[in-house]
Amino acid sequence: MADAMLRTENLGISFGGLKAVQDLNLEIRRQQLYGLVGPNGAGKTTVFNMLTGVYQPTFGTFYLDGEELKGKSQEKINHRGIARTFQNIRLFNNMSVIRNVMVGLHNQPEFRCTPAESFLRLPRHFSTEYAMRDRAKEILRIFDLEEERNNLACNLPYGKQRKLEIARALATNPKLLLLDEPAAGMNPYETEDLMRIVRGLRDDYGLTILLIEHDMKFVSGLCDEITVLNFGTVLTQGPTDRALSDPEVIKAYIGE
Amino acid sequence: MKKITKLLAVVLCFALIAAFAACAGKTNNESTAPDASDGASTPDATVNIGDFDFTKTGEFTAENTKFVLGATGPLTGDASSYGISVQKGATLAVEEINAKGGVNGKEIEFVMLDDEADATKAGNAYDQLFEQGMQISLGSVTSGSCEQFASRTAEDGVFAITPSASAANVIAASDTMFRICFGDPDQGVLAAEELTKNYSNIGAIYDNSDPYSSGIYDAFKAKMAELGTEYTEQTFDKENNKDFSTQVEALKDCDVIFMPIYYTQAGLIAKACQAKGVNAVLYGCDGFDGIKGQLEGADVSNKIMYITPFDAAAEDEKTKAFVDAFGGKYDGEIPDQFAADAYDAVYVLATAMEQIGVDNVTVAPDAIGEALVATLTSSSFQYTGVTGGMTWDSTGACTKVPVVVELN
Amino acid sequence: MSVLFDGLSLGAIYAMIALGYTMVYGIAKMLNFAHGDIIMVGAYAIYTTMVFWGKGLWVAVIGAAVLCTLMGILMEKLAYKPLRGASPLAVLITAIGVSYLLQSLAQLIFGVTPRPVNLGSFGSVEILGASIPVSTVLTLVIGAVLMAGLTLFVNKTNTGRAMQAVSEDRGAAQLMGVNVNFIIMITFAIGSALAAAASVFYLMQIPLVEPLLGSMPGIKAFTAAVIGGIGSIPGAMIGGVMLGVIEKICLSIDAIKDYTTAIEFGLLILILLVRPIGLLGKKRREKV
Amino acid sequence: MAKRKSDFKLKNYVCYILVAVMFLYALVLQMMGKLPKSTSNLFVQIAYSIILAVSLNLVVGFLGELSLGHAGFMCVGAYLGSYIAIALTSHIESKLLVLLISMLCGGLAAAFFGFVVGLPALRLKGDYLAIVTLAFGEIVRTVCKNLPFFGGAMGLSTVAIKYDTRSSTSLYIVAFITVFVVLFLIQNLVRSKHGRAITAIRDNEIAARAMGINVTFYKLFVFVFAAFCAGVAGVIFGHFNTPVLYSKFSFNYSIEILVMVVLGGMASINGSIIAAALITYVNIALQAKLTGDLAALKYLIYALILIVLVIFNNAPRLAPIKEALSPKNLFGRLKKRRPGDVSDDAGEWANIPTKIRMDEILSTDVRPGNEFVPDKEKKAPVKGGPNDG
Repeated sequence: MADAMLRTENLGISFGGLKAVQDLNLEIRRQQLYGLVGPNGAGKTTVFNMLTGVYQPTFGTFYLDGEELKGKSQEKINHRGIARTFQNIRLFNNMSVIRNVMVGLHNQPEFRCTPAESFLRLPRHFSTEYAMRDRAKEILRIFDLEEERNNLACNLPYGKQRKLEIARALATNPKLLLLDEPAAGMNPYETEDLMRIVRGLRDDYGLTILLIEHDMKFVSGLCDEITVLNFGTVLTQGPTDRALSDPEVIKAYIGE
Repeated sequence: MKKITKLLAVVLCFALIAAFAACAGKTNNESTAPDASDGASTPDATVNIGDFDFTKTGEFTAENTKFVLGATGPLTGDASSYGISVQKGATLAVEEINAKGGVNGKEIEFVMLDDEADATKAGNAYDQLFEQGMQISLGSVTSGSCEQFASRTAEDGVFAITPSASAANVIAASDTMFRICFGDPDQGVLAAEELTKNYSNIGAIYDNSDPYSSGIYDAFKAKMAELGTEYTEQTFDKENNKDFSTQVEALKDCDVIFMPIYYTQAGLIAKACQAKGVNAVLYGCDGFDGIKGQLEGADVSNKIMYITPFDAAAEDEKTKAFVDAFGGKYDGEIPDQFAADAYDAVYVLATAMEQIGVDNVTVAPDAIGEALVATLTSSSFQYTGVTGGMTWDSTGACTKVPVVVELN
Repeated sequence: MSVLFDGLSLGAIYAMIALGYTMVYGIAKMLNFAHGDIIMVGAYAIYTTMVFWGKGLWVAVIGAAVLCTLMGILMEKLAYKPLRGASPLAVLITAIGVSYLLQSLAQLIFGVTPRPVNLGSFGSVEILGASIPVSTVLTLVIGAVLMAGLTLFVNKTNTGRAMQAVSEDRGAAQLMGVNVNFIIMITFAIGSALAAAASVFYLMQIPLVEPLLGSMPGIKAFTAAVIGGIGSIPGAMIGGVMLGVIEKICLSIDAIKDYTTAIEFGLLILILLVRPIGLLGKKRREKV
Repeated sequence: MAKRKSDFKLKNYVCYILVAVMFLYALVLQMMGKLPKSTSNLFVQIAYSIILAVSLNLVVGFLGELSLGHAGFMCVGAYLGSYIAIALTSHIESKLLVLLISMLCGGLAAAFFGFVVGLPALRLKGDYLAIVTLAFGEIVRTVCKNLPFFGGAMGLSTVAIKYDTRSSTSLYIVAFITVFVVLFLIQNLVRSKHGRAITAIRDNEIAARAMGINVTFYKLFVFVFAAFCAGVAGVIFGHFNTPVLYSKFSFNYSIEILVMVVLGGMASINGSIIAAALITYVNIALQAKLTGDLAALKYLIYALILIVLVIFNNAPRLAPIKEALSPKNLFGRLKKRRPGDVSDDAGEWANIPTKIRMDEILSTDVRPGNEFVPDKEKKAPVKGGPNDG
């Protein structure tokens, strides 16, 4: 399909004979909010790792916007337009909030500045720095983090750290955003707020978002379609409500 | 933490500046004396000794009450035994001279600073000595340090005579740098001649990480090539190889092993020979006498010989007197060649200073330096000490007769 | 042939030191830079008992073993335990500090002058036409026995299995009721006792004690441990023996003997580049 | 332009001021004709120590990789730079020009080796990389020792190019100007977007990759640049000291530089400058005081500094004490900032804490033993959970 933002074909990976993920076929449309759910150990994060180049898939391949990205390095994949957050938060803890976001802006073509220019503090160094700072502030404003911009990232409360991770990923100007349990550890108010932001990202910025989440309210409130994984295989795929009421899924979650 | 560091930083910074300021303050006091080194024209070195002007006062020597004799050497670290020997020998000689009324009625003060056998540290030690009023010097004990020391004496015209820095580069680095020991090449050449004459199956092992050892060995190698003598060569690196089994294995058929190395390693090689049943003669160079202490308790049966200018067991009166005095001062210790060379070096300086008749203890180092160079290189000057009779040429090299001693 | 035996006996010493490194690295996950200096402590202990107090070899060996073990435990308690959970870089720098501390303490107490020490003469035997000193044979045999014993200990005893558990996952082991601090302490004790053993064999071949005695063999042995795959006991053995033999072979070839050290370290870099986990190391995967 | 002006912060220029104070002190004394040689020589040594410490800090403090072979890069610069300078000195009249050319050559040669060592840095990290850099230092030393045209074990005699410590154009002036240049470059680097990328790699390499940072490039870049600086320091050393002897550049010297970095504080350039100056000064001052076996005391003190500082900075249990003792808590109330009063620190580097937190990169990611645990369980699902389905 032409307007598929992400398409995976029989994507799979095995570790020492164990097939952690197999035969995953996803098709995510432009500006879709797509959910990846499944019990612990189902291989969801492994999928993210394959899509971002941390692991090279053993089987199959995947395409972003029609371009095959299998075999590319993490950096390259990010440059092509996939950004992610991490399940266990991976902020640059010893940097201030705004600098975290500015690292995300690093490779944007409009903020180009060679090391030589920085070494010698040529005018472009300054203009780039100011432009990056302004842009970073804009991004932080979306997440309501502007006030916190000079605090160290590690000093933020948990919920804000999660938001900062998303902000940082957004700064890389992705086409596809992968969110790994964005609402984990958030209180209901924060979750509500996050849902609003994620929706905003899609509506205002035209992003396609693939997310892993255990909070089913979050998933059903946001996602149009989901894929349920169990032991690395697809249990079911389809519109959220239907997929979640699938007896197989309920069995996988509750057992028996 | 960052703030603490910063605070600390500021405090330290002030401390540092204060320290510098203190330094500077001292220097200023010292240099309130008439600064003669800029204005006075130096006397011509080629004229008679009597023509030297010893009334000139140096930048830092104005407050001297004695002649200041400076030296640096490793008092710490691997090579410290050599530095300490030199210190002992020189201290003994200075005390003897002072007890007899000094040089031209003036006493000598001996200052020896540690350089850890590191050239940079030798440079720093030189600066300190110079600013403490050093007028004459024994240079440094080890070759690398002494090259640095020499390059500094060249700037200030300080006369130095090193008891033990034998590398060729040392005396080449300065006109006022002399030595009292053999040069490395001399020993190598001598050994090559002796061994070729007396033995048929020759082996050699040297430390390729050590200037002294490599210096002797290079000359040895060249001379052996010239003589057309075949021999087996082995090397080691004192930091990395302490197990000499492979080297000894390669040398096991030799009648004699030439070992221009320090005695610590020589002791290990001797023990390795014993373990491997190798009975070659071990033939060392100056400074080899310390091997005795290394072999205590080990039943090494190899015959040990070495080239030395000094034999503590010699029967002549000078040596006996020196060995007795040394033993008396240092708990019966028997002086090694480093101590003997240092002892002689001090006496050479004293003799030369008496000849030129300098009695101004505030004399500028370069003034006395020029006079000393002229004296030592004059054809009439020679000195016979515990390490034999010696003369010097204008490069600063010493000519003296080595003896080959057998250790029992 | 003789070169091979010399290499083996040097290699056995490296292997024994490497075992200590590998144990500590495998279980405590830290590079104990001061391990080489524990050997120095052992050597000085032997020197003091034999030369100063005039006791026999066995007393000296036992004394060294006890002192080294205590030293290892003390070192772990004072310097490394407070850093548990801190960054490996911090631990490594501290270990370097401990190494310096031991060296300078030895220098303050015994002076820097190398001192000869004689463990006695053992004679030599004829093997395959080459005359081999008995000390070499002893080093090889006892080395092999210690390695086998250690392997058995780690695999067969409860403490050994607890060590493996701590090595695999410290947190999980703790949850399973393993006393992690105790296990790490035991590891250091065993590693240090191995260092004491290494010091005996070291002195048999190189009868000279000095404050820096342990630093170069320590670095070489670490190289050996890394070549063999750090954390692996057989790897340490293989790496140590290999390094010893290579060193001796290089030394016996005229053209390259001056570059022996460079070749040894070059080999390390090469192996790490080709196989970053060493010859027998276990593969680790980054978790994201 | 007005915006730029408001960005001026004195603390960003402390490092220049520190060096300038030392430089001016020497310069003023010299103009009064009262600069003792020992002070002038001390400043040369301080200058090259600062270059070494600051450049090593770039690798250890900012990039977060431990290098134990910094003296090896200096060795390359010292030998090669001096060799070139000796060759040039008979052709080129100006000593300064010879020095500059040899600095460039020595620096570039060292940078090349930095590249060579940087390559393994891409595959290895932590302890492994540290041991590779250590090995590199030893290899360089061994090779330099055995090259006949570098003087073999005698070392390379640099009497021909050595600066006369008495002359009015003393080496310390050149050395300090070099320090300014190096500081300028390093300061600018770490306060730019590239510096941010480098510290991001230190803080969390995996996240940095995921943000599209070219980790390969930056690691190599830092190694090459730090090696270049060390090489330049080596060339200054060669012009100051004769002979250039391989034994100087041992592992111990690398550690001495590391002590400077740790004492000054990781990722603190000001700290490195102060620590380099202090340690160099104390070394020389103690040289005359502590002789014989007492000299070991100096190393004992180094060792204690290393251990105590690192434990204090890193021990998890001491964190509350450290927090309580921090000047922020002690004096914080004196200078309370209103929330709205914050200025942007985007271009600033000084806010990087003086400790490294590499646990994220090293200990949690590299789980030993485990082949792989896909999608590891969370400790406890905090919210939601399967039952919601």
